[in-house]
Amino acid sequence: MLQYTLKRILLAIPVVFFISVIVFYIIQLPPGDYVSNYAAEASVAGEVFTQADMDAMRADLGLDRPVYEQYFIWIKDIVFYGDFGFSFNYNKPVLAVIEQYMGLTLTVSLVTMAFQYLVAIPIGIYCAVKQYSIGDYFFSGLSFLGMATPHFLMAVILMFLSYTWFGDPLLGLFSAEYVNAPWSMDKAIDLAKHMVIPVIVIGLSGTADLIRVMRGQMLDELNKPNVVTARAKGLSERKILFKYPTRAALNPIVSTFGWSLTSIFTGSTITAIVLNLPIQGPVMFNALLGQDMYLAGTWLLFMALLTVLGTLISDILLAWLDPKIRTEFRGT
Amino acid sequence: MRRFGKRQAAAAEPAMDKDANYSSQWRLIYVRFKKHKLARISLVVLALLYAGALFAQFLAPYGLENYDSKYVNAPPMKLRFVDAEGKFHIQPFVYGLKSGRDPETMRKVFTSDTEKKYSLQFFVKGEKYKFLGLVPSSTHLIGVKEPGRLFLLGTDALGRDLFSRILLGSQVSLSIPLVGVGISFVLGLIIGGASGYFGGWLDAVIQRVIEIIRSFPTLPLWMALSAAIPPRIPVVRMYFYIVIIFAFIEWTGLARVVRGKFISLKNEDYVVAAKIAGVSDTKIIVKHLLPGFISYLVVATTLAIPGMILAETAMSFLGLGIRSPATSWGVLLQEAQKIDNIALYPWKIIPLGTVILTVLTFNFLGDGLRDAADPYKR
Amino acid sequence: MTAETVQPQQPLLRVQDLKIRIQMDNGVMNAVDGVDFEIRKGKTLGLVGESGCGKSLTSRALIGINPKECETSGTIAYRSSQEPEAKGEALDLLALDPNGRKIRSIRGRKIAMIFQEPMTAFSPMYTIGNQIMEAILIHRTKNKKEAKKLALEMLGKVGISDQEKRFDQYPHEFSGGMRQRAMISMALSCNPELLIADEPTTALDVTIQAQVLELMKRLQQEFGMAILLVTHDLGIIAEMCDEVAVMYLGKIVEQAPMKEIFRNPKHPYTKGLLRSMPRLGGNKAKRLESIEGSVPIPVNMPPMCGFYDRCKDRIEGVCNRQSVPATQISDTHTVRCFLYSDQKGGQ
Amino acid sequence: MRRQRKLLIVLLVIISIIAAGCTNNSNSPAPSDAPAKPSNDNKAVDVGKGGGGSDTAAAKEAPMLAKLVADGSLPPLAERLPVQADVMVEPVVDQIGQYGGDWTMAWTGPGDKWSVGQPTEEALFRFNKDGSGVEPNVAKSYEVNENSTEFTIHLREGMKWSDGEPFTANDVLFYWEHMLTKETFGKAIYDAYYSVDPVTGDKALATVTKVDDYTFKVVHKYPSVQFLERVAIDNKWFFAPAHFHEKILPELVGEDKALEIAKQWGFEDTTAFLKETGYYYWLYSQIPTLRPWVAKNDPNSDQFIMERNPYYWKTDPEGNQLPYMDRIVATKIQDPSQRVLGTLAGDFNLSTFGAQDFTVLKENEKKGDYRVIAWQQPAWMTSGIQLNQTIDDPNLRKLFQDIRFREALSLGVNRTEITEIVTNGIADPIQASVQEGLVGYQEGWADQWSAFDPERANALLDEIGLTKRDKSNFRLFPDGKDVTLTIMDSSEDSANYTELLKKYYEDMGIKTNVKLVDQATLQELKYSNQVPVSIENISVVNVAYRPDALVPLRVLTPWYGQYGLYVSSGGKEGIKPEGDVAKILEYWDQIKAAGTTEEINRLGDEIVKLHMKNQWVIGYAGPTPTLIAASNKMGNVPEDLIWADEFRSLGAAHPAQFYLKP
Repeated sequence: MLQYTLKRILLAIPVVFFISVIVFYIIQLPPGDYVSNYAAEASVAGEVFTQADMDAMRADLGLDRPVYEQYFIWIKDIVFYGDFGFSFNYNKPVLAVIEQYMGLTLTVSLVTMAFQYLVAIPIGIYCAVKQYSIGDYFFSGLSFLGMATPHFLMAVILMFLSYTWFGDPLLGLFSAEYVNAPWSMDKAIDLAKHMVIPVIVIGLSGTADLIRVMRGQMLDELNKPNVVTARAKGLSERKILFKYPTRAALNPIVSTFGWSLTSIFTGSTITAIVLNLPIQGPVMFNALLGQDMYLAGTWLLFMALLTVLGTLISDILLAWLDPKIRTEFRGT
Repeated sequence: MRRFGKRQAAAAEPAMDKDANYSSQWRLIYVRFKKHKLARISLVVLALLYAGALFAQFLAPYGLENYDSKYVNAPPMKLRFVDAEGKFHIQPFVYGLKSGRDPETMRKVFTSDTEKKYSLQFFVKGEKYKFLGLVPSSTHLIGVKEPGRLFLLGTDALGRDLFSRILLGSQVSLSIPLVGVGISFVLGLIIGGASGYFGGWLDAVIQRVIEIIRSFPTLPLWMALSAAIPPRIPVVRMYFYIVIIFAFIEWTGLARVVRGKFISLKNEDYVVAAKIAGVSDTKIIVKHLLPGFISYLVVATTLAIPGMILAETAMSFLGLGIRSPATSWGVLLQEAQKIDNIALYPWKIIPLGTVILTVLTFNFLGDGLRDAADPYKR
Repeated sequence: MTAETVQPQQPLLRVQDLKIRIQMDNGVMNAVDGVDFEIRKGKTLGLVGESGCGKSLTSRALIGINPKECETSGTIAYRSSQEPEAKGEALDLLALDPNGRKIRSIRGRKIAMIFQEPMTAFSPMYTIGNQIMEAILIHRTKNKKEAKKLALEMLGKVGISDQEKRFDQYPHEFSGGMRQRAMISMALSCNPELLIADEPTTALDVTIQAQVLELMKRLQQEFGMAILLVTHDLGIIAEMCDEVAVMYLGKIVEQAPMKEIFRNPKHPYTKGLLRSMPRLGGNKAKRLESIEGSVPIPVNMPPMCGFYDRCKDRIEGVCNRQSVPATQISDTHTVRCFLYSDQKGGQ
Repeated sequence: MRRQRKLLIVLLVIISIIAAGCTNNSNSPAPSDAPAKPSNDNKAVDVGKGGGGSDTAAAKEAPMLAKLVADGSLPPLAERLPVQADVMVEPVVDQIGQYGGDWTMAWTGPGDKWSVGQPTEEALFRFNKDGSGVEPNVAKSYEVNENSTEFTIHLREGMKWSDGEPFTANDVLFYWEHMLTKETFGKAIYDAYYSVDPVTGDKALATVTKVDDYTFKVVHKYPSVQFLERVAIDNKWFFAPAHFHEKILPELVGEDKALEIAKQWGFEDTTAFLKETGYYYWLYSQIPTLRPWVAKNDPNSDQFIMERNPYYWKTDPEGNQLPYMDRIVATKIQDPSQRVLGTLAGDFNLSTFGAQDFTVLKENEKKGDYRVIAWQQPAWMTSGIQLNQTIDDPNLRKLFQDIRFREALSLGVNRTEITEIVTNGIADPIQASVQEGLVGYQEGWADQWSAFDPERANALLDEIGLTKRDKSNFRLFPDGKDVTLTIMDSSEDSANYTELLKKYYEDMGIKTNVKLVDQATLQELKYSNQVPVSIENISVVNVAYRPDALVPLRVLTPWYGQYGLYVSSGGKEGIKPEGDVAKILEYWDQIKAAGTTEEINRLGDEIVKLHMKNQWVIGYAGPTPTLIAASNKMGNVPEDLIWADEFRSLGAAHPAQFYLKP
């Protein structure tokens, strides 16, 4: 197992390198760069920006060099100094920007994720055990509805309903008076209140998927002879349910957990834009739009790394969870 | 004399013993599927939706460029049978619209003009179009006589009939996800299968490729694409591009599942036996391995279709993809999501209903297929 | 052991008028339609029949593990010779809550079951040891160490060597025969009074089949348990059983001691079955016969003999007009056929 | 000097403590007024609507500052304000306000710097209410000699930076010598500081000299009649806190040290650092300013906070130190609809909107407890097009330069429909033109080619020679090539408009594409002369103040394309202007050297007339107002101003005197 893990990590290195090249290439793809973007914004605001100004700015930022040179400088700094570059937009080192949004991003993602798993797995089991019951139809219908509504629209509608019903659209993650306030009970409650819409919007769709998979897997497993065997042994239905079908049905769900690692950070971007959540997704989206290339690049690279890592975790989980694959390693 | 017919018997057979009948798996699936009421209804709804898309130009009273500043943001009209004087009419009719503006808020206000009645008519001559893209025609299924207008679901900010736009938009929104899913299904099956079945270096390479593709950031790719695509590209082709890209990323998930299943199934005795018996690899895969997890694939692919419909709406939200006057449901939803539309002209959210309906029916269909394909179903 | 002497005539299990009905879209299927039989302590009853005749459903109904779609009626009187049930009246297993504590204390403990597919009957997720221990932990001891000891012992008894290593292996690491041995050890781990073996050897090849049957016989003697052997294979019946019940389309068409069945079959179906069975030393020139046609599905069946369509000796106007009553041919031999019935002229 | 100050502070603290002990009211700032000159508004007693406390004198300064004074961490008000005679009295719009409260607004982050920058801006000279001229602001007064070459500017004695350091002529000189002329913050020396020889066209940089601590002099070589107006536009803040910048400028502290400081601030290099600190200084809490509110936290936070400047140098007519409101709280938003929703919900108490949000704002006015105020814009239009006169394609260029083509495009569009759909019926269906009341207004211009006459439009197109048609019935050039108009746009918001345009143009047989690109790309495309048709607006108060939109001076405005590059590169690049465009440039040269305001206005009028004649910019809908949604609690918000960048947009309302009713 250890050897396998090590081998996989070694294999991942060229992948990450390759991805970093592609990432950098992609960022460069759209015409224009940060400077032209900056100039455009400035001129909208009524400032005057001349070609000379732009050239000077490019030279300062090193954007006048060939792309490959920019890439190598970037990579060199990452590898040797752990320096991921500088965000033009924030006037801060890239890492500082990422750090600024990390806390709330994790909060939002983990809460919605926990919501998804905690809600979806029991419901999936329930729907499979009580297949075609009213409950099955109800939950399936609800989860489908959540999945079928585009996030951005659902977010806007919920926001508007919240406004018409409660007079507060619950924008952002905190009410204005708590944004810069130190943590307190009231602030936490305020956060919880503001989490309702994101959790519903982001959580519901993910839940739908999970319920589907869980239900399908459970149905497969419930009909397997080992359930009958267990029953013949005198096990209680509850124990059978959790020990045999549930355990087996969780396999694909647990093993795909690694895949959702990146979606922790990017999955909710569109919703976050609509709901004005101060989390990573929108920041990165703007970095991409504004050609804040080191920020965008680092972010993408980070995501790529997470994907690779997630795949690795998934594979290890898969191997670890499935005795067949696990013993294959033991055997060789 | 009443006899127990063989046809009925076929339906009941699997309920008895598992080893009963193996020869007609697909027939069994068909029979079981027929029993799934929701799936059957979904299939009918989907058939209607697709028929609607196919004949959209004929069914829609107006075209996509039927702007009218007089009827901007008009609410849905009521089809009436009883007029203002209480008289009943066999033929449904609509009243003419009088429009004005609220002097305070500048909001367009519409009132029914009970003086003017326009009966709903069938096979009305209207805007020219090409039936099924081939036959030029100007007949529309329903309509009212000029200068009357028929806005069953209201109008948008440019005074276009929303009902017509939904119908015409379905052509894009319904057709192309099929292509995307088809591509990803085939790719995922072939590549994932090969990876899992043959293993070794091929597996290693494919896994790496999948990893790279999965790590590929979609958002900037879309953005780069939209910047790189020339302006006068036919909208549908543009959408095709994006769907292909989408499928290109989507297949990897499927491939991984297929691979995993292959790995765990390929050492099953019956597979090994077949191998030793000299059965070709393709045949082993098709005959022995695929049936082992077909239900999962069916669920995954039917779930992927609505996923793509939704992806299209998300792209429209980000300002990528189809652009008005060409219309897709994504375009309509993107227009609807502006806060003033939700606050002032809520009927613009109606396309959401069709999106939900389609996604739901696809899901129910997939569900029915899954249950039908399940070899252990009692 | 003492119970036998006290009440020699009381069977361990008496099944009366067992009916299993399944609601189908196109009607009600009488999968099991009024089955009666008895299993006596320490003896082996063979339940033989074609696929789909309801023998598996019947066997599973005994411990109430059929899916809930199966409406079951009748009585299954269970008279245990072991504590705590020994003293009381016979227990109607069918009357018990199928998920209740009572029936669960009987399942696995008093009545154990082994299945046809040893591969899928074990969960691939857990080690063999874990799954064997499970029953022991429920019924015999709460002590894991002790349970493991018992399980290892059991594995040894079914002829699995290197038990310690095998104990921690997963089902997929076992061969088919091994798995069935493990399955048997699992079933016998709680020393049951009755072992239901549902096609225990069908999935195995012939030599292993013989080994497994041998094992079962040996263990039967060792533990003194009764066996309900469900099979379609008359060869196994001949080897294992004391008594035989032939099932066809949800009904027992003939029931008799094993030798009687083989020597003196009455029902046309039984005869057909026997003719289709290869025999050592039989006439090689003579082709094996088969029964024409296939088993119909008992959905919305009118009252008639289920074998009517396939029967060579059918009596038009009799066999297809009414349901067939059982006819007692001798003390131990019953058959359900108008050929032997007094009522045939009744119509 | 420093020791003396310290002593003084200690003394003051002691006095205030004693005073506090004497009065019952512990937070009474009364003693802070006590040592002040007795002449300082004794009439303040009648500040009826003031803090409402028992102590009327408390109304002179905000309670939050009074508290600081009371506990000694802040000098008393009189020491913070300039000397009595030099305090600037800001008239209030409606009534004397009350202290306290936050101005809550939405912004999109530091990129949106101007939305907090303009309302808090304090210029040396600012435009008066109707925009007809400038008035002293940071400056107390000025004198100018007869031929407009020498400007003597007086500052306010005792005026202080927000950190309490005195503001003097040194700060102006420092800015001039070390920052502006050295171009430390990345801007070239502004045009305002150059004077032009009317004969030779020679350009000369002004000299700036200090007269005394509160007076400095700007001397031009040639007359510069509009110097003050130009400064009010080009270089609003002609000063910088010397005591702060001394510590960070590389030329004073050394390159290495400067870089080190930049890194401390989180910057990668000194260039970006100096630009941000020298130009966008109001975003940084470390930098002292003269503004009513100063930054308190990191502008990248989810909520950017500016807090009152305790040393602000303006009072209301009753002597209460401004600003009334304690803080500006700018919440970061990511989508424009959040501004609308937030306003409806009362989260934001004063925000600005485009006319497109009129109906939704107006409908919820009561529920949201706010009012919608409309300020006119000096724009030529809301929806129109600009045809690039120098586009690369020779066929197109010829076409665009043909006045008949422009007339055809103007006649072929139904303006009533455009105004109804695009501007919700708010705008008038008129031609792009200067509004009545602004410099350059031309009678009848608004109606030029404004009727919807597709017949005449088609006739004109035929007359030009676009008679050939392709398979889809689109017009072709005589040489058989496609006539395709490509409209470049960077905003999703105008999708409806461009969609309609496409329809009208294609109805005339002119194939039209709409290409949506992001802002950055559009900017790039402008520089590379690849924007054939743009829908950019033109908004000019007075061509003489800010000529770029109407006079091709640089690459900026789409209609003149590469002509601008020609001028800005001194003829090295771009395309030489000819005909009327060349004439415009001539007029502009004359304006720069003009000796009187009348002369300048006359020449400006000539430039506008050429625009009217040529209609390079075609408008389909008249201008719409900018909307201000102000909470009903927000007082003193003027209702009749002009929304123009030149007048600093919302800044023209003097937000320091906005106040919140309790």
